[in-house]
Amino acid sequence: MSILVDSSTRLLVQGITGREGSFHTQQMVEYGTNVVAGVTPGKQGEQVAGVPVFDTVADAVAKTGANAAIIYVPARFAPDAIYESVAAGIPLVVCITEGVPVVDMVPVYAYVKEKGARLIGPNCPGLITPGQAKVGIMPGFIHQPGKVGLVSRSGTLTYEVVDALTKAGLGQSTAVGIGGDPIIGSSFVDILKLFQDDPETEAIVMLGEIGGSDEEEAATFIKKHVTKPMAGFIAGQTAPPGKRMGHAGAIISGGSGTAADKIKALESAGVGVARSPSQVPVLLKEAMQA
Amino acid sequence: MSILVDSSTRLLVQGITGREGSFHTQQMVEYGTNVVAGVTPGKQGEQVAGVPVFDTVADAVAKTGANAAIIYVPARFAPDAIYESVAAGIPLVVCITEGVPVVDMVPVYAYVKEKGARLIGPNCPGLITPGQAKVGIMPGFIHQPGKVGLVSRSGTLTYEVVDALTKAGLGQSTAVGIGGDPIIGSSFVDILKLFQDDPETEAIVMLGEIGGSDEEEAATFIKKHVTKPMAGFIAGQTAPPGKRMGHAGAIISGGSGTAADKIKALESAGVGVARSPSQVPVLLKEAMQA
Amino acid sequence: MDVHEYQAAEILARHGVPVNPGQVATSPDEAGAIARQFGGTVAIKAQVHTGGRGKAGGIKLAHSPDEAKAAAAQILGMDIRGHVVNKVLVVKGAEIAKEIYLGVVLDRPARQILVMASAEGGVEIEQVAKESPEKIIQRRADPMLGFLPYQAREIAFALGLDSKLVNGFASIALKLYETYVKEDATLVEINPLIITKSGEWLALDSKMSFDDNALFRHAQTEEMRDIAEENPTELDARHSGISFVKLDGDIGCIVNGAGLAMATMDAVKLYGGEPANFLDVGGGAKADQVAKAFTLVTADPNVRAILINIFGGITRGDEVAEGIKEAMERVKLDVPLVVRLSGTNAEEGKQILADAGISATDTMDEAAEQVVKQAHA
Amino acid sequence: MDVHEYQAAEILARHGVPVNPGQVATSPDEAGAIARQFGGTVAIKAQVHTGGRGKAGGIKLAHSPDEAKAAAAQILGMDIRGHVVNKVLVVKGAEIAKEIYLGVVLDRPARQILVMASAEGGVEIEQVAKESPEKIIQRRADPMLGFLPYQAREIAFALGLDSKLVNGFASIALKLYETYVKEDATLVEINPLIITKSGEWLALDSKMSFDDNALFRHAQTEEMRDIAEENPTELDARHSGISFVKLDGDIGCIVNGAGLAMATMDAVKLYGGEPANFLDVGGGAKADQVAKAFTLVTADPNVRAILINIFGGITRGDEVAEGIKEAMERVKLDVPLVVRLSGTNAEEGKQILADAGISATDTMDEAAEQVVKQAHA
Repeated sequence: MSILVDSSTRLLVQGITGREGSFHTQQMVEYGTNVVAGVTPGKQGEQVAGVPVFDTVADAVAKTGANAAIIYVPARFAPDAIYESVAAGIPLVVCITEGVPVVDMVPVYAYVKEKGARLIGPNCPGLITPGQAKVGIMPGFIHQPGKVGLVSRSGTLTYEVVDALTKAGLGQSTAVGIGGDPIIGSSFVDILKLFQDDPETEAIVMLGEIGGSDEEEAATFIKKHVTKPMAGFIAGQTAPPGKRMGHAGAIISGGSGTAADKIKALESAGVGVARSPSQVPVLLKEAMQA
Repeated sequence: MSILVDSSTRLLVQGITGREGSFHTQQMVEYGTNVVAGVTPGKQGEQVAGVPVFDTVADAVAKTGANAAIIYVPARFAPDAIYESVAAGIPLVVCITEGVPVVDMVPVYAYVKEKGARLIGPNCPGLITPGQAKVGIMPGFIHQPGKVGLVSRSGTLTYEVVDALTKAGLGQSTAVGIGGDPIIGSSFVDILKLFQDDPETEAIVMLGEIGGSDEEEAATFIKKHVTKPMAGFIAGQTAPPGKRMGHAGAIISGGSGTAADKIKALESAGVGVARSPSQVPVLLKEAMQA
Repeated sequence: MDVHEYQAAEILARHGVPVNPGQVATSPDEAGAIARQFGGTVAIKAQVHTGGRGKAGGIKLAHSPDEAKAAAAQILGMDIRGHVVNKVLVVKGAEIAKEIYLGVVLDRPARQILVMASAEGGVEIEQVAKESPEKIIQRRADPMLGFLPYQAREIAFALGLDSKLVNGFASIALKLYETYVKEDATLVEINPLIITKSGEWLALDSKMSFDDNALFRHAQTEEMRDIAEENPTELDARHSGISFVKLDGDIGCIVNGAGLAMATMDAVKLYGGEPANFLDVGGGAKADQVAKAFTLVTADPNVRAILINIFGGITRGDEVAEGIKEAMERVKLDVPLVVRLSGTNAEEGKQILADAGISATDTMDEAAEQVVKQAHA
Repeated sequence: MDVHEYQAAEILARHGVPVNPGQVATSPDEAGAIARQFGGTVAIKAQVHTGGRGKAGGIKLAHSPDEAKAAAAQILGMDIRGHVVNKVLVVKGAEIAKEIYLGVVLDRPARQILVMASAEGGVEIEQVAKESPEKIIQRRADPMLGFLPYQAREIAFALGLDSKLVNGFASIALKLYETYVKEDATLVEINPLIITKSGEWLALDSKMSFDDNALFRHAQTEEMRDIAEENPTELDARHSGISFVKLDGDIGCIVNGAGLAMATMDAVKLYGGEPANFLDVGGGAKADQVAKAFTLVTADPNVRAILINIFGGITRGDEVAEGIKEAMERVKLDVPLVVRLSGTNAEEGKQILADAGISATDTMDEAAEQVVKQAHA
């Protein structure tokens, strides 16, 4: 098993005819993801990587039964794309787009929640259930089916750790990049819940970074509810306060959101926090044997 | 029994120090309603008819346990007053105020619904459970405790019919004025549901008027769900199309919303529709004996 | 409150909707001059607060300034469904490739705002709704988020618009919704919204009504009020806080409460009469209000008898009776008056009226029956 | 993006918030002239994008034009936490009866916008938050409806404001929230918001930051950007789509991806070095980007070695290696370079680098260890 996506996922790609959208559709199809529809207004009737293109999400859903959407449209159109997919009844929406204004995300977040849908991202690499479905932009080949659930705010750092896990013989149930923005649809806690409840996930890796307090909230949740072995890493121990480190959400402000605080919180929840990404598999194996 | 209000109602009055608010607070207290608090920003510490005044609804609720609110503030402040009471957790809000812009009511209606609260009005006379609680501006003395539930879009027309019922020996369980605006918090259907489910309500009177299609929807509901004897009246058989008859919602537009259509709908649902208000008790008695 | 077509166009333009250039004329010469300035074909359109102008001959094409002048001369002063034409709008002719209907209204049952469109533009939407409802595409705006771009595109695609036209249409639909909400309208309608032969979107004719309850925050709209289009008695009534609607019958009605006022009209009809008006005096029914109501009702020369129907609630019957008595001293009535007084202190009130020589009944039915008899006596 | 106090005041005034009249001066003479024009006491305030101006001597009162001139002379050119003062704001003195803190920020855990206030105005809010959090009153705006009037009043009453001052405060709080949302701010703050001795509300000092991701729809804000306040390398980087932050160490870092870039800095530190910068080259890592990154990193004279850390995902390792090779031909490096290449086609990439005489490691740890050694060799 796995969480959120698997071989039953019927994926719809918003912005499928764009540069990013068409490239990654090709990649996802090659990985074996069941991409059933694409949407670009005005391009109905075209095909991308063999996937039929529709003008509207509602129409695409009606004709293909899509049950997940991934968004590659430019930032200024991303909120509308999220509304469109959620309104069309799609329960899982993954927004890859970087640079969505925060003020736009406030009502988007509330709307998605009210409708009972789930949003991953924005500004995220997506998620993958190795061997079943890649719904994102990560390099598929580094992943291996297995029992480790991974959740991360980052992109390439995730690949780094996935690669290390795979090389250490630790395959993944699902790897989820939740995104690096101040407001994201799913938090660490949201995904940890799913991993804790997924019978096939036996251990969990969590990769955090500076900014906000999602890691601290995760620590509180882990203390109470997570019984599976865990290991973690927090990026940005050397980041200065008040400076945005690439991700819109990676900033230490008013003295809060430091890596030290987050590491402390996770450790006090019993999670081993690696000093370097390469250490993560080592710590995880220790936790699994404990 | 009764619906919505009774002797356990702990009423809060918004706009209690205003002309309307203070007058009707006095009237409600005299009727025996348990008015526990009033709110007028900046008047905390004052008293109206022995009722303590607070600056905010949240504070008033915390200190008095109010579980219903009635609003007498001017139209431009009424939406904010509704939000304030609903946000403070009050489950029943009655808005007497006339003249609230419709565009403001669209999000108000959605908000109230989302929070699971109930709004009566705006532009309504309120509601009364005779002998227990008067939450509105109707003359209390014409009412008599009994078994007839009454629901109406109008004010004085309701009093006319209540008076006729009382004189005919038909007391009322609860009489609800839902209001004459195009968007009101509770429809005929909402109140009919409650009467149908109220064991102490044995018969129901419904007073409609031209405009909108609430009466038609009520007829559909009655056909399916109402088993109790009913009688009704529809005002505005002689009203011309395209003209607003006093109430903001009382207008026949584009050929729809006529009294004839509404009478036809109710009659096809088996509801006897009186030709004049005085006939209502007669028809109701007939229905009750059938 | 309604506004004229040219005013609706002004408001649309303010919200960024492309409208057909036009100017208002109040004389044939002026119309001719505007036509000369525009050059080519123009349309001369009667500006009145009613529909059906086309059928009534209130819209004419003119191919020269002289034709424009002649057309304006014909239209100005015309009576269309009881509305006298004081102004015409002269607009540039447009080369129409396609006509669309686009409107925003309140969907009362849903308690939401509805955007609707039809590829059958240029005809009355009620007719399309009746004959081929499937040709009307509609989307409800989210009560919190409003009308969203994807919804506007959904309408465009459902209309079968060419993909090159979709974004232009969506942009206009979003602006029309914004106009509705920002201006507190009860109706905004572009009919037809056209695509010209050169592929541009243009609002050729538009219609707007506004929420009277929201005019307090729209001084600019309030200034657009055309007094000439309003019934002077209704206007006068509004200024006194009285709801008044002129009708065609001969029995004047003075009632407290809108619902009861309608029911009273219905009772008059039931007993064989025809109401001359709807009138809700509002709460108090004090002498000033009653006197004003007498003035309003008797301004209509058709009125042959007056029915006052008051249900005393918070207002006491004795106060109401005193008010009627005093009002009758101020306004001399030369038609019979029937009063029905019920509710709080009705008996005391009836005694006061009896002492003043005014008879009063107990029930609405009695009163309606009596007033019809007296009117036709 | 940050703006100066005087610009924040301009924006507030545009949204209807009463601000203290002030003008900007870039010379002591100008400051003196403004002081003369205002008359009475003025404050001379350094305009720099950093806090702690008061403590650093960047704010002075002046009771005459001459004093103002002297104060400006002292402040202009001053270095406050690394920021050189090029402008001063001259504002009229205000008679303060009461000082309030009022701010709007994003409440990240709640995913909502938060309005907060404290009766302890004039001091840093972080300090109040730490020492007496109960003195901070806060209300979250509804994500759909926004910040509502009743919430603004709740804050006013909780601050213990006199009832006569409540509506004025509420109106300012609502406008401040509106400013945050309409201008896509990440922070708007008035500190202090004062009540003058004559009972008027006045924003005496204000601070604003904006969401870089939303600047595309705020040309007016973008124009307020003060290039003098920005690190020229960071600015240069941004124009090339590279995220760059200058740090104090001596090991230049070039990485793809923000999270990995931070982790790389951490690894450098772990092996005893100090990163000279944060740098995310973004997706491609083509020759142009790498060359640009070299230029950015070597602009810092402290840099003694460079670490390139690339995890090849969609981008293939061989492409990256070609990019590095080509970049090195274009930009001559006079510091040692350590490359770590992993992921897609890493082996092919390493071969290309080896052929070009550039050694590459397999792991981040190895690379970090090596680069620290080479820097300190």
